[in-house]
Amino acid sequence: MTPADIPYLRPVPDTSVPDAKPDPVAQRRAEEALIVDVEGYEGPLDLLLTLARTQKVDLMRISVLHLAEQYLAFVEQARALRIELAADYLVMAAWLAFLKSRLLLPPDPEAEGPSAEDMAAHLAFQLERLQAMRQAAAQLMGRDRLGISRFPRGTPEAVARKRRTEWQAGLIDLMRAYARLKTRSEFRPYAFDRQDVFTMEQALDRLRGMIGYVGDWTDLADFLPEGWGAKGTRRRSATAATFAATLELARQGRIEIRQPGAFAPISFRRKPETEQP
Amino acid sequence: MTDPAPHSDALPSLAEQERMVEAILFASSRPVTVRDLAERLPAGCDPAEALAGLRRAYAGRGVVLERIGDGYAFRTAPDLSFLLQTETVEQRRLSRAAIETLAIIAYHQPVTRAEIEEIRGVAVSRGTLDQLIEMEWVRIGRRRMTPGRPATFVVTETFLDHFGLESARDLPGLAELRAAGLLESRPPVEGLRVPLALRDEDDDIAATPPPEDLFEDD
Amino acid sequence: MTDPAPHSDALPSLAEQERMVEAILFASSRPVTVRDLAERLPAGCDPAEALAGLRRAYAGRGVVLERIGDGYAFRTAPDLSFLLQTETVEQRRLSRAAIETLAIIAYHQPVTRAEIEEIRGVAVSRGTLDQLIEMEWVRIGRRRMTPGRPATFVVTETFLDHFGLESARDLPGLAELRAAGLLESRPPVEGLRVPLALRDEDDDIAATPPPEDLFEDD
Repeated sequence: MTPADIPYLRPVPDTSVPDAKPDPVAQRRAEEALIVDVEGYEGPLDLLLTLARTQKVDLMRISVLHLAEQYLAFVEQARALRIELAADYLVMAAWLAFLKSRLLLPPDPEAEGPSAEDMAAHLAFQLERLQAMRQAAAQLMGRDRLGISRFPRGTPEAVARKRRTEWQAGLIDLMRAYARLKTRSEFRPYAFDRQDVFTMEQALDRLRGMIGYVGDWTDLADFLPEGWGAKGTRRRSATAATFAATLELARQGRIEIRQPGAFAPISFRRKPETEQP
Repeated sequence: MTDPAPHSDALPSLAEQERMVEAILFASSRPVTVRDLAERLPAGCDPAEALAGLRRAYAGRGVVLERIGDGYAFRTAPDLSFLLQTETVEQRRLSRAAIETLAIIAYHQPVTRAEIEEIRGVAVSRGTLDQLIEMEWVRIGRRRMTPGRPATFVVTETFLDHFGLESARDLPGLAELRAAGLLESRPPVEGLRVPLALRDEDDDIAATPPPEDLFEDD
Repeated sequence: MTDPAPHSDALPSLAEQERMVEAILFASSRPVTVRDLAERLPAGCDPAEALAGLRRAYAGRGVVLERIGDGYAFRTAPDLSFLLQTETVEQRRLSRAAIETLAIIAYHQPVTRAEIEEIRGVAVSRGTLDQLIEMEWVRIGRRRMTPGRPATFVVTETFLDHFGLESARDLPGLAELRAAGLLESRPPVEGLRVPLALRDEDDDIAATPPPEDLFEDD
């Protein structure tokens, strides 16, 4: 990728050769271009890479000292033009200023940590790696891409899904079933005997047939089925089932229920026709 | 993208024209007419001839060049359409009603619906019999020569196959059921290692030994 | 063609297996894995051998058999793209950040977000990664067994298919980049790290640098 491939990139003003006669129009243009340029860079490393390329050498042999000076000059110029640089550009400037001073001073054998040469080498490595990734990205995008140079079948044929149920039954199941039928008289699975239970379904069936005739308030107890009104469990079951059934009918809007006080008799009546929706 | 396309130069060879038609037909979402091909190929090409060549090249392959209306398209060879179906098999157990009804039909065939109901003691839903018929384990037999001429039900060859029986007469009788412990009032104790192979309820037919093995203690 | 499919009988001949694989691959617009093929072919078939035969049969044709990751697919020959302008799919415009991030993931995979940022020198916006994941070019790989257990990113088969790569090993220039040491993860020595720009349009990452960065001066 050459700088020309990057659309936003414009020539960075070369500060090393001062203009003999500054042309005010040209200078203003340069200022404007610089604003655009700063906007266009993806961070200081991107800007550094662009600056590095102006050295026109292999990135392996880049002069990091010169690069640091280029960057600092760039930042200086931006400041002079009162272009607000993002904080990370200034952090990078500080770091490069530090690196530059370390590179210029004779190495201090007492100093701990990485040498200035190590730091410079690492920066060069990073620039080279970023450059390599950009080239790789360009190569990748230039490949024979699907939908651009290579095409899949235009009419893919969908795979039809069929569901088949396989019934599991063995001879033993069959024999068990038959044995169960044949021995029903002698063998009955254990179950609760529910002789004294009046179900809500039964109560509902019963009440549905009767509510048409309940024009006025009538005591719930009067609706217990015959033979269930005596004392004991049968009465309790029938009362509970019938009460539950009236609640269901009230919910359906077919009857009204009332109870004057706690433990008072519950009574109900058919809901008057006019109030029905 | 590597070589520049040679379409501006000489007339492509017939083999090259075949390649071109092949690619166009492959990538198109609709059948392509000879006229469309002529428009898209370099000038001077003969799509009809290329199509004829392609058609020969694909004869007998897994994909064939077909004429569809005015156009041409590749289609899966009809005898391979089964490859484009995936079948998911779902294993399900028969309902108790179904297995009981099946057992009654197997033991009493030919049997009418009324008779099944009498033995089971409950009505047989239409769905249960329909299911057994759909599974091809049961079919409708002759009508009974009694008043109302009710239909009878019998088991099928598929049924015998599935249950590994030569005929319905091979079904174990009551005495054998009793010997197998199936007529006891209590169900057989789980996990008891009797050599009857009766302890596993989930045995499917593949694992079920032939009936005679079941009753080797007779 | 009119005969019923012989799939339930003897093992199909190799030529027949080739037809079958051809039909299955033609029918699918996505790569089909050898495993899928084996499942769909009659038992005992050898998709690998059939694929090799097919590959030879289609070499140099207008449609070629491509290997894509674990799968295979028919694709039009790249040199014929000029004929297929009408089929061209409008490509989603990718930002430079997205393209670079994609390349970094492809060449450095599995790679963490922090490593991508280290290479680009700028924070990766969430939107960029989301876009690549949504396009199914990138997916989240295993977590790295380092402090914070960061997620890694890897490229997908759809990526390989899109860029016409058999595997991630076939990325252009991979060997040279590796030889130049440019794919090594070279963690900066303490105090040597070039400052990373955390400024970003979406700016969601700026507030949460990885923990190890926070305490590197300890």
